[in-house]
Amino acid sequence: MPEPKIIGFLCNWCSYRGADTAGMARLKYPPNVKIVRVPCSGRVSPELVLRTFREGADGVMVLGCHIGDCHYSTGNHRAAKRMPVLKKVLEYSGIDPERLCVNWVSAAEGERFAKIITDFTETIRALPPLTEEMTWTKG
Amino acid sequence: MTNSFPDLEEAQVILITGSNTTEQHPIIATRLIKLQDKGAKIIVIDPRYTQIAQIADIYLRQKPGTDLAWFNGLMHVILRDNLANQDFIKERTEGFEELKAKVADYTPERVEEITGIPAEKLVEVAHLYAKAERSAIFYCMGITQHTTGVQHVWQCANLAMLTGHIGRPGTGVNPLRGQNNVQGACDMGGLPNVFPAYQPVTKDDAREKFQQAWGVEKLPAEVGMTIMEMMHGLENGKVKAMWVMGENPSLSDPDINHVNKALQAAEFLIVQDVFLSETAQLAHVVLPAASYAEKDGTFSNTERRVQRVRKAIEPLYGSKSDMEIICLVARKMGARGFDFETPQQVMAEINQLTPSYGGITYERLEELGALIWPCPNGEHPGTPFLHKDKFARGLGLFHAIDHQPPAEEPDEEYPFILTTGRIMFHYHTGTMTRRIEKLDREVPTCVIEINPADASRIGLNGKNKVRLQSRRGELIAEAKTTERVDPGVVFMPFHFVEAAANILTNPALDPVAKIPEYKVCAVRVELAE
Amino acid sequence: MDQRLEALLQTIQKVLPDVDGIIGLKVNAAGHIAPHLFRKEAPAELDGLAIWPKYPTPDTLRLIQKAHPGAKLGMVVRGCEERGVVEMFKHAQVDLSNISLIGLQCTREEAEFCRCAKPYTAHAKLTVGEPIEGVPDPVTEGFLAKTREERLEYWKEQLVRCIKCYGCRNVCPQCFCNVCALEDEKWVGTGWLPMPLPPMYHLVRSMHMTAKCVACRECEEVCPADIPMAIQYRLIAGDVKEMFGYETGVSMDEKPPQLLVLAEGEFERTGLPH
Amino acid sequence: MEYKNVLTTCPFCGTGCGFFLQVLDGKIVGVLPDKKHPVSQGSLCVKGWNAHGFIYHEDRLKSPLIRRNGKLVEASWDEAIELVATRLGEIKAKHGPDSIALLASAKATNEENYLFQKFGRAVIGTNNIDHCARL
Repeated sequence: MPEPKIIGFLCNWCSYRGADTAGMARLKYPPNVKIVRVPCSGRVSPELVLRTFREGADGVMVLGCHIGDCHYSTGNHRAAKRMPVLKKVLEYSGIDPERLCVNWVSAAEGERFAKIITDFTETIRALPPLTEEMTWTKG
Repeated sequence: MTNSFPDLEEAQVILITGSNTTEQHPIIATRLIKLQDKGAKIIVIDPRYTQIAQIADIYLRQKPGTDLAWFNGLMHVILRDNLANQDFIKERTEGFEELKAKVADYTPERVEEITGIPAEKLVEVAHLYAKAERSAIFYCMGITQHTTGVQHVWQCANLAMLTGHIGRPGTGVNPLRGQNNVQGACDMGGLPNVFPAYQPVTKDDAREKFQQAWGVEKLPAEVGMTIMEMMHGLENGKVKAMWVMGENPSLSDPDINHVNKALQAAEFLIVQDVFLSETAQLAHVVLPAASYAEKDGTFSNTERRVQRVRKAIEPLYGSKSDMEIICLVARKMGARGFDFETPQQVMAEINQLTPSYGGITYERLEELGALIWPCPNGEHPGTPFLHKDKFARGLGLFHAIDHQPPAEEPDEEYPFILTTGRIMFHYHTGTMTRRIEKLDREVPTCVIEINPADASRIGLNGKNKVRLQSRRGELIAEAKTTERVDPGVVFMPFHFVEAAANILTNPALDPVAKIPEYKVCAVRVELAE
Repeated sequence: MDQRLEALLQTIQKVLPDVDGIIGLKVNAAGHIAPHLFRKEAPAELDGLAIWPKYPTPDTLRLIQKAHPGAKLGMVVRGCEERGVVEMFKHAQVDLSNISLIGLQCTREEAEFCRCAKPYTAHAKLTVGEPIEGVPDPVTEGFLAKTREERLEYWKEQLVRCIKCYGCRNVCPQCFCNVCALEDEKWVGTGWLPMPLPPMYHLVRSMHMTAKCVACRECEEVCPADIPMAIQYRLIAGDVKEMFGYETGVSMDEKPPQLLVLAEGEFERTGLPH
Repeated sequence: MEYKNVLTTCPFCGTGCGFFLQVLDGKIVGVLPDKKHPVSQGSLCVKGWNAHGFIYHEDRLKSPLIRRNGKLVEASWDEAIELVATRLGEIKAKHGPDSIALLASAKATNEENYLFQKFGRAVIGTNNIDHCARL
């Protein structure tokens, strides 16, 4: 089985720094996640998540500041409002909603970051590659 | 079409060949596809793995230009396995023994060699088609645009007659006509050999009838020129003037370098169109025509269903309907019989002179919505399917036909087969659809389809421009790699002037129908950069 | 004449003198039906008044109001059409201050055709026909019984037939954006059939129908391939109700769920980790 | 204020789908499928849905054009019709009817095609009439 491809959209102010913290503490976590730094988790549109799947990602992560800690005060509310609906859209389309991980990591939470990454990588590893599922049955 | 949509809902097996139905006749395609939900089986035989091929229950891919052989192969199997409808053959047909002798040589194995269709698949299709109670054939220009085009149509008829799949609901031989009113233009005598309703110009009584009705002393008795002959006529000086009503031969005809030379040689070229088409740009006089939304009239669809076109708005920008323009010119030339004010009045004259349209009046269309010809009189309900108890000629005639190669085959110099066609988002030469933003954005320019194996062989990796050359000319276009076409085959649409497929195509014609061989010509494909 | 049609005609005749026109459906001699603006200048046109099949008339209102913002209009609405104009009103697409809604209650047969949960109007002051209860939606229920894998398979079988006519988008009264994400190549590829998987067109459209779809099912009706996309819209509408307490078309005053800010208690209902 | 729907037949392929042109105050504003249509049954393809999209295009021909000194220039209808009639008459007289050819149209109506072939046969006196049925 090929290694799963995971794209993580990390907000600049909390999650991305949380990743740094994890790195500085030399915490071990799987290397599958390719990180894309975004200004805010609210910046990540459902279309962008879907496009990421289309481009071949097996899993997509959207990590932001904890609710209440957003650098822009309510930027992450936007993620908290849209992403759960997107998970439902995936579910009703027959795409495992577990392929989309939405979570919150502060700059100090290196361990939490490592755990989220590790758990999500395991979750995705247990699923078949998405590109395999995304082929027409007919023909 | 021998049949019409409502009765075709009863088909159990649908054999589609030479038709990219979902892209060319999308609404027919979806109607057929939905029949799968009722248990119908769809078979597609096509050199391209199109959407409908993907949806089909069985898909067979033949090499372009080998259709006569697989038809013979199907009939070979049907006879070999005693699946023919002997009663139908006895009662309704003639020429069976010749056919039987001919197809005896076409074993599935031999057909596989010629066409590339696996022998066992051919057998499966033969059984499926023949054993069903109601099987219908659909075809389009994928089998007619060949030098053997007419013979392909005969083969469809052979197959249908051999199994008795004709003259009943849910069966028949159903050509899908490409343009919105190509059926009507033929019905109305827009052909060099016939008056309306296919009454031959060579027949004295037909001519006398029209002479009398039109109040002219003598109508010409010789068959006129086809498009291709007109083009040759322009070049050699036999034809001096040409009047083009809403067509664009500059892009739609084969070998257009040659066509454009011919059009430029015209002493007087009149073009009437909605836009300044490629052909109009060569004209001496351009007449602005009203669009379909600005006039009344009727179109006849592929089922022979005559339906109303209704004027939604007055002609825009000072344009005039084609009807008004023709009448103005005719009257200016001193002709009588062109004093029409409405298309309804023209239809009344058509009713008198066109037996199949005899009962298709505006009053009835208003009330019934549509009528399917033949509809000879005001009480006739129309004819949803043809050949019920007998064929037009009496007995159906089998044609025994051998496989023949296309006029131009790939060789060392031109190693690829080019096959041309249409795409979903554009219509004919794109005069209208390329000006519709929502269609243009889908496919703004010509994209050639090439198999990945060929693409890497010519070094297309990452690049996308190719140069196509044939014996007639060359062009550069974007390419897309896809398994949709076999290695050795490239496909391109003909809608686009900037990469006009018909620069390349072979003007070789079917000897009977004079249809050019758009579906097969030999080309060279190279990297353009 | 059908009793309901007769009653509708009488109501329209009552309203017509006080308005500039009434949006309803009109039938021609051969039985073809389309939306129409009935006006007092042409009373004979009411001979062609029709009620079925329904059409996306909320969009007709939008078109007419765009050209005639001040016009005083009447409009025949079924339950779904009423919900439609209410939603459009909230998105500033129509102005309801000058509109007299004439509610037309659906019959059981019509409701079953639409698998409709609310085949009745709630706002129209004038109504015609007896309101009936909603009917079950066996298609959606059947879908819900499927496993994840079966759902994927189901949509593949359905969506391979999609011919990208944009009919579901075009016919939808709630699709009024000036710039449509479905026509943005960043999200939905162009020019190829069948559209490649994942089905971006349909995924994006499902997402965009959130808190907008009023379950009129026009999208399914115009679909040449009979793809039952309303299954998804309907299920998502249920989730939105649960998570954000919002139901389309119910109340004129209730704002659509704020996209930007979580309201009190919402975060807990999204099911997201804390 | 006038809003109506005019039922017509799609001009973009031989299927013959039915749709309504939505006309608001004398201007076409959209297409609606005809749910009772025997062929299209309330559906359309992408071309049908956009069949109104070219009608008001700025490229529409706005006047007859006549070639003068090698260039197409605007002319009146009277001039254009006069020129067509005169030149066709001259060419017929000088070179005979079969020196004139007519291309009818698979996009035009039955009535127009009927009149066009009638014109060719009865007025010009030639059977040189064809159209792109095969293309």
